[in-house]
Amino acid sequence: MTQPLGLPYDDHDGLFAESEEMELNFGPQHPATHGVLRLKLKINGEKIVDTYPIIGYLHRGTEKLFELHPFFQNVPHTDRMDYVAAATNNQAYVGAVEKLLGLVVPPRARYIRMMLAELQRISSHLLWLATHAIDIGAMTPFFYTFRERERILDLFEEYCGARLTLNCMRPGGLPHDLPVGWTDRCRKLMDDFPAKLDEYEELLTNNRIWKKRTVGIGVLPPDVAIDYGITGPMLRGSGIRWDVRKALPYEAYDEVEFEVPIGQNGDTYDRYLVRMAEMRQSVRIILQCLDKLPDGPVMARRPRVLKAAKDSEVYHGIEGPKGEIGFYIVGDGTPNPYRCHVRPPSFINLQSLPELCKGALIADLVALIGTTDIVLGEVDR
Amino acid sequence: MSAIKRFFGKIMLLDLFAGLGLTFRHLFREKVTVQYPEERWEPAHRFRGMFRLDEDRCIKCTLCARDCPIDIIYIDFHQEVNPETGKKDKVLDRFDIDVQRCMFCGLCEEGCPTEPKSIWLTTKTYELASYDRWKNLYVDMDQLQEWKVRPAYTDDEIA
Amino acid sequence: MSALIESVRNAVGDTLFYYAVSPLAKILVLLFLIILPLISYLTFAERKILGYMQARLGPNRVGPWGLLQPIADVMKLLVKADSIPTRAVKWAFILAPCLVVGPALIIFSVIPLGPPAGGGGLSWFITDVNTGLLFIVALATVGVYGLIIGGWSSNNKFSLMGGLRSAAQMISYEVPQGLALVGPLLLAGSLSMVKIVEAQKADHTWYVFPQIVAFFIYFVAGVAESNRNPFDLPEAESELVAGYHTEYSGMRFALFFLGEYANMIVISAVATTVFLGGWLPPFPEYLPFLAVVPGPIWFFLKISVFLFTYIWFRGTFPRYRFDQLMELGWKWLLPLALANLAVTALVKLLLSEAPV
Amino acid sequence: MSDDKPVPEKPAKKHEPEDPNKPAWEKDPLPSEWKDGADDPLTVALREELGDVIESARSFAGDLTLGVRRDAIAQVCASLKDKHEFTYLVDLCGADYPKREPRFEVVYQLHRFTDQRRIRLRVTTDEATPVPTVTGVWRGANWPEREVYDMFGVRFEGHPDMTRILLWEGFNGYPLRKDFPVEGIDTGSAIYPEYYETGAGPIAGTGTGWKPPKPPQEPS
Repeated sequence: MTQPLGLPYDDHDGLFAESEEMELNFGPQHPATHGVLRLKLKINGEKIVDTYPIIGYLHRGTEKLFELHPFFQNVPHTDRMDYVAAATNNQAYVGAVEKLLGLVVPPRARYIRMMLAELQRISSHLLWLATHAIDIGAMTPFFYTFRERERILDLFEEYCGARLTLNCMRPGGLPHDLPVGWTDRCRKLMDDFPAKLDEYEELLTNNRIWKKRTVGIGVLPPDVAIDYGITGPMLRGSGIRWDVRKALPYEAYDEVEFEVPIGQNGDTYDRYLVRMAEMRQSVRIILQCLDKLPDGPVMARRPRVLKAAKDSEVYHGIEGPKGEIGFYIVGDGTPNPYRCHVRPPSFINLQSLPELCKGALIADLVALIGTTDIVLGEVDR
Repeated sequence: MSAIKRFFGKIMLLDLFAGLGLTFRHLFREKVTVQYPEERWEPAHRFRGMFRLDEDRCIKCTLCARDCPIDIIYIDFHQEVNPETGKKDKVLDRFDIDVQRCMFCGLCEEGCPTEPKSIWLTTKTYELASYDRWKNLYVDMDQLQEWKVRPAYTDDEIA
Repeated sequence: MSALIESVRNAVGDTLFYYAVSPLAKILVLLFLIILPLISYLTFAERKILGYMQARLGPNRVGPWGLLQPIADVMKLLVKADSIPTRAVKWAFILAPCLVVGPALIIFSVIPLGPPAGGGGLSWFITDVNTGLLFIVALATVGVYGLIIGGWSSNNKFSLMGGLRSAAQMISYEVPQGLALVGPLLLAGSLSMVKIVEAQKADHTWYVFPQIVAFFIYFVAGVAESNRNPFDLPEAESELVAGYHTEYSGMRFALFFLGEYANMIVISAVATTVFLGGWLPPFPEYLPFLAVVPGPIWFFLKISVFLFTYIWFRGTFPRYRFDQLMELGWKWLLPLALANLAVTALVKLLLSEAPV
Repeated sequence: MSDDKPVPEKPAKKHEPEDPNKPAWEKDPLPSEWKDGADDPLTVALREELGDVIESARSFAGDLTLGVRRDAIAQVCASLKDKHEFTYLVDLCGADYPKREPRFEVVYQLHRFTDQRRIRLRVTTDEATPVPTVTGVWRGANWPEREVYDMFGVRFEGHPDMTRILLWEGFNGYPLRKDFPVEGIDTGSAIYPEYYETGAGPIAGTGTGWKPPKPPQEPS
């Protein structure tokens, strides 16, 4: 089944006569670059010879900012990295801080965090689907997915008061307990949601044009994927069943049942299928969390000022919607982290774009940018 | 059998007609648009909107200013003898919030030690767009207390 | 009305009336009362229908239900700054939009909106050329020059690629499109648009039924010809920003827009005339009362079905890739059109009463 | 006054003696301690294999941290990847400790898929000495190494494209160094020039003491 890299393009060789190569600046203000990604392309006709990504247009020095603020004040800064998946950023950061300080999170907080993270995963994947489809020319899924995404954001708003930059977790637990009726509304949304997913799949999964545009495009062999350190749905699309939630369970992921969907060929279509399947698994996790939700406090006992021990360092990674998002934090005995480095999944995954683009056409390039699911706020930080 | 079915499905363009059917059905489904100036979206109870301040409750501890990650709360106060009780009280001189840079994280509200909170973010106001930043988005003590709900846009403001 | 026409005819004389006054009046009426409003309201209908398909409302602010939106759009485009890039080739840059719109509008002159004049009245078309279909196919080809010149003269790489794509696409799809039209042509035995409709009346069938394959090919090729989704590669927004009209703004952009929508209407009108019996009411034998509705209304309704399908496609399908588009055109549609042509000719030959 | 927000009920504070059966989250947090990692099988194996390349071996919060000699890092990584199945480079980042000598650290996080084990390698270097690149071992190390160069000025020897990644070529300074001013440096660009006096903007030399002026009065 696995097709060797570049095979689907070989039959185009006769199509384009040998001609002079042209350099094309793709972005940073291009509708399909999902922000301010700039690609220096060398093209031969429509065929891409070379891709050189240029990033940094959205660099805000987040890592320097982390060093300036106490641990709890950094949570809002993490919202602004992957701004379409703020909850998982928060979760990764507070997870790292808890590991550093030895805080133990109460079980109710763990379950609520899991629900928030899975809701965030669904909403991030919905946004990915919307933009991916609109890049490939299907306009309508964009509006359908946003319709459902709004309902998820409504749940976030009800819980923490914000829709996008959530700031919804604290080292040691959560700032609030769930509001009254939240679980019912969440359950209702989760009951409706698989039908909506079927709708998107009806529009795309079997559509021959969609398949033509995605099957066999941007094949990423598993060994190359690991070599590039790619994580998340892109890695699983290449057929490697590895998910931080299963491999190194955090929160209470070892107490719920879910599957890790994988692809076969590692092409764009497989990555699409993996993400669609992941949304269904997220629904499953949320429903289990709602069933098992324990009572109790949502915040651990902790000092008012969180101080890390002198000379302590941890790395904590979680499964974000885009891949493994991890924080490496060094403490030096002050309330601020001495050094706080982020492992941004978008940054690492984007690195493979030149590899994916080899021999692709311009039209494939937008599909490939879509399939890497990057958020420039996270790439540039 | 399934191969034959797939073949005929392909010939008859069934995959394309499935999508067409879905969009056609949506023609008659409920629309989700909110007609903004007439219809207004009601924020949830915990919505982090514009600030409010209750000067009487405030104990001038400046924790909100210290908890603010971007330092946009400016507080000045002085000590004054209260003529009724004869005790020294802190009196606020200045309580300014530079909403231009605010990211509505809500940490100031969380840091406030009074019960109920003397600064909170739940004014359910999201209409903060303005033509002059310094005039409308730099709020002082009086504005913070009076800011019940920002008045809705008038017609000439929309146009 | 007829009295007015009669008095004008008496005043100018028959020759002048039939060769100058009546065509001119028809052109003005057609252009300003039918085509331009139709195009502008087509854009409105597109936005509205797309909106309804996408769980939203579409434009509804200007006028009741947004009905004045097209007028507002035109006003906006008219007053917008019209910029020409410094390094563009100026004459070509200005010429290109005209080249797109002109041919598309000229084609309407041979499209019969309704039946020819019965006795003394005016016919529902400007002219009935006896090579009408050929005229249409020839003129439709000219439009592609506008796109190429527009793309090239903008001095923008994205525009250039859009122009090249459109050139390749339109030339490739002209072939199956033309071949698909030959099938009904054989059945009708005439190139005149009016005669084709009348032949359908005489045969008691619309040619869509015997020529379903040709109809399908014509429509798919027509969607590609007018650069509409799923074949909207020349202006693929996510790939080429806006393709050949990236650098255009204001009224010049509006002309490109006009050309695209006029093309859509042309292709729908030709399909209606050739395959769906033009102004004929459906099933005259079984539903004779439908003949009460005048022919032009039927014509308009049939066009609307096509235009709705165009919009429907846009709301549903992703975009093809360039090479896949070529593959579809040359590997599938062209052989299919040729086969259809051969079968049609064969059947016609076998069924014909005349000795070979 | 509190019509907008109900007062959440707060449980009364308890003053009870420490209960040993209390759940962990109600006890005071207990941070991890450094443990010696010299007898870890991995350390032992690496020492046997490559000789004196491991300078230190400790573990914190379950992660083994190996201090590796700078010139041997590529070797150690290659050995870990090929012989010990650490096929996945999770992360690569730098850190600046101005008081230490040498001041910079490059930290590598590795992962093993077979038993889901994570280890950390660290290399120290100074401004002048480049670190051997590990792009030959993992292609994915390319951009993280460029980022370390961009942010700390640590060079990587043998890197195929040692250019700045997030900042532009010609940016004067390395932002994540501890001595880089937090307020930023004057790069010649200005933010909202209409609102700040010359030299009084948020960028150069104004420090955190900068306060916004009182808002202008109603235009008369």
